[in-house]
Amino acid sequence: MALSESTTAFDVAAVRKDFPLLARTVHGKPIVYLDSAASSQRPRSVLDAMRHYDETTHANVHRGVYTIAEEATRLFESARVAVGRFVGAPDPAHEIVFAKNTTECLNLVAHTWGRTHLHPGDVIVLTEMEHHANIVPWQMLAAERALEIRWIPVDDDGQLVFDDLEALVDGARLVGLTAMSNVLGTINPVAQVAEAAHRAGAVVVVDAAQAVPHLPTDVTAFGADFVAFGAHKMLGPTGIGILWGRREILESLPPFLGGGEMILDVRKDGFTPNEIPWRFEAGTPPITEAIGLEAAVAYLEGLTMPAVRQHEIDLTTYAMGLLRDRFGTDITIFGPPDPADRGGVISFALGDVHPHDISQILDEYGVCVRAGHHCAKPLMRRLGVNATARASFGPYNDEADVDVLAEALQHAREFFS
Amino acid sequence: MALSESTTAFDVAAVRKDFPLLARTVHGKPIVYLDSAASSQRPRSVLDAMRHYDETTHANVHRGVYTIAEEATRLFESARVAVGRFVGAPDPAHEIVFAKNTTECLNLVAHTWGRTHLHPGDVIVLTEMEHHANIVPWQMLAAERALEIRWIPVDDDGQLVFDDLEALVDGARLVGLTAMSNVLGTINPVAQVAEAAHRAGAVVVVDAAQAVPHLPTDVTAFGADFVAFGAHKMLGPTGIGILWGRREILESLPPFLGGGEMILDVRKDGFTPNEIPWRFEAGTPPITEAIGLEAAVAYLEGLTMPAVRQHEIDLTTYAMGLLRDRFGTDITIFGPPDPADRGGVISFALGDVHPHDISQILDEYGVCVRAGHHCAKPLMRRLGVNATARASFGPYNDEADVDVLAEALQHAREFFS
Amino acid sequence: MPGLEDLYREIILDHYRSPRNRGELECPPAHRIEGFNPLCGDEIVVSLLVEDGALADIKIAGTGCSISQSSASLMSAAVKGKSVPEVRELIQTFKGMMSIHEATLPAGDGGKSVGDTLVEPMAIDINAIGELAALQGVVKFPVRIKCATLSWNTLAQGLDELGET
Amino acid sequence: MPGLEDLYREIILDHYRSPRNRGELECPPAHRIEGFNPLCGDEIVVSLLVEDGALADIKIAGTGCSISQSSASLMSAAVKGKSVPEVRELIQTFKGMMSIHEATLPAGDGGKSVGDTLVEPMAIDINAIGELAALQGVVKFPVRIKCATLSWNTLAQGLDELGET
Ligand SMILES: Cc1ncc(COP(=O)(O)O)c(C=O)c1O
Ligand SMILES: Cc1ncc(COP(=O)(O)O)c(C=O)c1O
Repeated sequence: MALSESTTAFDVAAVRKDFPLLARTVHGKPIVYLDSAASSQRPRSVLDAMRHYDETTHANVHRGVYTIAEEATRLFESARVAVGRFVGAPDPAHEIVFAKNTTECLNLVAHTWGRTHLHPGDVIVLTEMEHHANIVPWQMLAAERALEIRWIPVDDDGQLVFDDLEALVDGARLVGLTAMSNVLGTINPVAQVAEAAHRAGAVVVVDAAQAVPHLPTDVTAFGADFVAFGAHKMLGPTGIGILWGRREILESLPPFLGGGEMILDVRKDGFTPNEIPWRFEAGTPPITEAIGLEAAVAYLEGLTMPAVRQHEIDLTTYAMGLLRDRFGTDITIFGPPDPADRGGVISFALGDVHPHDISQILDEYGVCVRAGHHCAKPLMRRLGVNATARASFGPYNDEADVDVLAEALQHAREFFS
Repeated sequence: MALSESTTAFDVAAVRKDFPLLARTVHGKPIVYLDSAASSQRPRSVLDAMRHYDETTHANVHRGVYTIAEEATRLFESARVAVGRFVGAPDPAHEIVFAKNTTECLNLVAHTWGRTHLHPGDVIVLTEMEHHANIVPWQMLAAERALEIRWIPVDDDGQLVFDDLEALVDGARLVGLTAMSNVLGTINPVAQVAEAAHRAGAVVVVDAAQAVPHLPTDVTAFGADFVAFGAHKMLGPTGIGILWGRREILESLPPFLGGGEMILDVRKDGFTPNEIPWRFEAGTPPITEAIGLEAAVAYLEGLTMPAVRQHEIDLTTYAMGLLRDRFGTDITIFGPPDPADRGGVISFALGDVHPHDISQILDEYGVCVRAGHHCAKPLMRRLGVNATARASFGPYNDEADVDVLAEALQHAREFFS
Repeated sequence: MPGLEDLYREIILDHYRSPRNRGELECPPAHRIEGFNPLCGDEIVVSLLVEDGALADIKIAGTGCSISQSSASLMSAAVKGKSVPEVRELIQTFKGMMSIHEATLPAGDGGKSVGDTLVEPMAIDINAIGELAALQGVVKFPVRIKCATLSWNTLAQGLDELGET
Repeated sequence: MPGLEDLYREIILDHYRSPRNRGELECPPAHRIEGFNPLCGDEIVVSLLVEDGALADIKIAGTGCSISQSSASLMSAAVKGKSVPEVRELIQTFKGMMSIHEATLPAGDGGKSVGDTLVEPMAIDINAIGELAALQGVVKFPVRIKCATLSWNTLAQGLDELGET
């Protein structure tokens, strides 16, 4: 099937050239990378920014008077402001905390806000489609503090069921939800949930690990209190996660981990914590990674997020159509039927071929898809499966990638029939 | 003063060529980087390894069936084994945990071992020369659990005082000490302390952030239970720290942070933790950083650690001699008088010129030294100062660097007299 | 580079399509044990009935990929009726075949040796394992080793829990 | 690139070598407040005596670098005897001069704007601040801004604690 130029709001061919990994071959075939929901590839500009920093500027930040230490500090803090602005943080210099990944950001909220505010019998509300990163920290705290966890259910179209939302959040102290499901692609109405949660007096923690790379994201529009995401899914490096928190709340919280950087003073008999955001950043932060993150933000801003979003809607529409045409009732695509309701993630079942086996066969064609529970086991149980195969898109994917996927799936079905 | 070739056990000139940053100029002068104790520079081989990975192999680890995910996983786990072997871990595949920095490694011990084993009234023993990273996590736990912290004192030569060691560790549950002071350079007799601690029934946590980059290090010879260090001080990237833990102890511990990767199963009513070491690694780990770390280990192994150590003894001897010759009683060099008792770190006071001002003037000469409390405020109070100036060496420093330092210090003294 | 035919031998596909000893046994008298593969979400349920020091009966339930299912099926056929020490030995042999890295592979691969000379499977007596030899090729696909060993580890754990050595 | 002479003006070195209003006041009646610079470990102690809505006396103790010490000395000379509102205004003015990034600089620098056009200091009435103008050059050395503002922030906190607005 030919590429239809009109479906892309930007020049995919040009974008593809920016990503060195796409030149790779696997089993003699050009790579078809369809696992961006797990981790994205990085454009040359990100790799160059990190390399340039490492070759010309590296020094530890925040403590040095000398020139390169000051430059490193400036670049590091500049990344904080850049990524904060990118997601609409009102006060990025104070409200953006760097951690090692999205998961640590959510744990940070559980440790600092959670341990301060949650007491035996208190209620936390999560959704059935959360990633483990937004479940396990709360389960650990629930076990420690005898908390109750309630679940917002998911319907057969992969949408949250809001019929009893008022009752579910009633009396809750915290509501955690994903802005976009990493399995179903479902884009959740965060603002609506946040409003109900706030009316009930709960704080709202948003897992935006999938939303930020794929949708225009505005923490203010979310109306949330904490928003967590990570660089490695948004064309940036591994090793750095980002937490936005409402300034007044961050100001009120105790530190997370202890060590250098997060203190103003240490005496033998105790310590004085630093101001925000440094209070939450113990030890040497991911410096090179912050520089890479700023370059990733710049790259996405260059593409513009609405264009990225439109590209993914187009590609998802194309892919859902093609797969349904080709495999009919033999394929089950999980999640919302309308591509406009979902990000560029397609989880599916193909006949009774196990996702693991699908992925193994697809690899022969250079096609990279993920097979498994996608760190969302409660959702898997809700869907009645152990695992799904998942193809997910980045701005560098095009219709030709989808065509190869469909071809390879055909082969997988034949192999196991 | 000319370079004396005979003092170096390896070819410093060749080593210098491997470090791109050393080609940089500051204020028109070649950079003289003397802040490796804060963060080291990285050789080209480390930057190349990371770049190569990013351009050819990147995928999320541990869950993917497809080729590049498998390659990424293999490289990531290979780094674990490589760094474990480098420090003599008996079972590196299980005993090495990756975290974001040394600080997080120490917090991990406090959260998992500490919260499991420490109860009100229990005693922790630390040394007066600890970095905040090995103080504040324990103070936080002490505040939460009503623990007592005792301190092994430091004498005027910057050595730990062991006269009352038996009494100090008597009844203690945990002893934490640094293998090498980041301020004084003091190399502590870890094995001796560990033996006394074990006799008293305490576990031993070693902060090896400074030791691993500068001394041949063997966790078995330490006789410790946990040893923490970080990549960015050992010619590796930011964003990754390493914890070695004795296998039996790690096996017995609960998880640290919650999320993906650290679980075997998640149900709505709870989760089952993963095996070690993954149990302690929630979320996407620092993958590119692990690849850089393995390359840094390979580079250090190429130099050989005994040669690195000899080079630093030689350079420290040269520097202490030159500074004393030049500044006489006007300079105070903190720490052990014999360079063989210390790593390549020289903290000093020059007349009454404030370290901050020293560093500012030195910057005009391209000389990078740190000024401040070096995250060791209890030690600063013991020394009776707020701050020191600190020059610290990496394998790429030579006597010419020390000569420029002395020249620049001369100017600083004149400026403020 | 290993080809798909190394992994998906005909005998494997056969056990996958027609698994032996499917189901669960009544507990008690049988013992029931669950195993998880965190990589792919597979869950396996092994029911064991040990009588007079022998594995009188075994059944396999749960779902999984072709490798984990066929390995469980092959295992059930191989161990049923054997004495516990014989079963233990077979588990050892099988895990040896899958070894080198299995210990470090809850969800990945543990050493730099995959792909170089160290990767050669342990020397095992191929005659002693019969049809199980079909699973040998799995070791060339390190990520799938956990699939193949899941049922075996679960069986071993079940014997441990029963105190059968 | 800014030169050292921008930072170390003669008047700064003079206040550093001969600090004004050194010492501590007796508490009570005076109020004593400590400030830390986490960057360099400096500690400053400001003693204030507020009487009839004015800063009747002020003394400075603690140790620090030339910038923090001279700034504290210059401050003490500038605020001593002034009414609390006047002192508040001077604090504002001074922090304005050091501003742009000060708020984001507990131990570093907060924005990408340092070094480009946004770095221009706020427009301030240079006549209103007298000798304090000597500290203007500090803003070109972002890491040192915290040194210069340490005593001022400490003073402001002291007034806050006293409930003096
Ligand atoms: C002795 C010592 N321990 C711990 C640390 C903390 O290391 P990091 O900041 O990488 O966590 C350092 C370095 O700052 C150190 O020198
Ligand atoms: C929705 C969602 N939340 C959280 C995470 C966890 O991100 P990380 O592994 O980078 O911590 C992921 C990705 O795995 C995700 O998709």
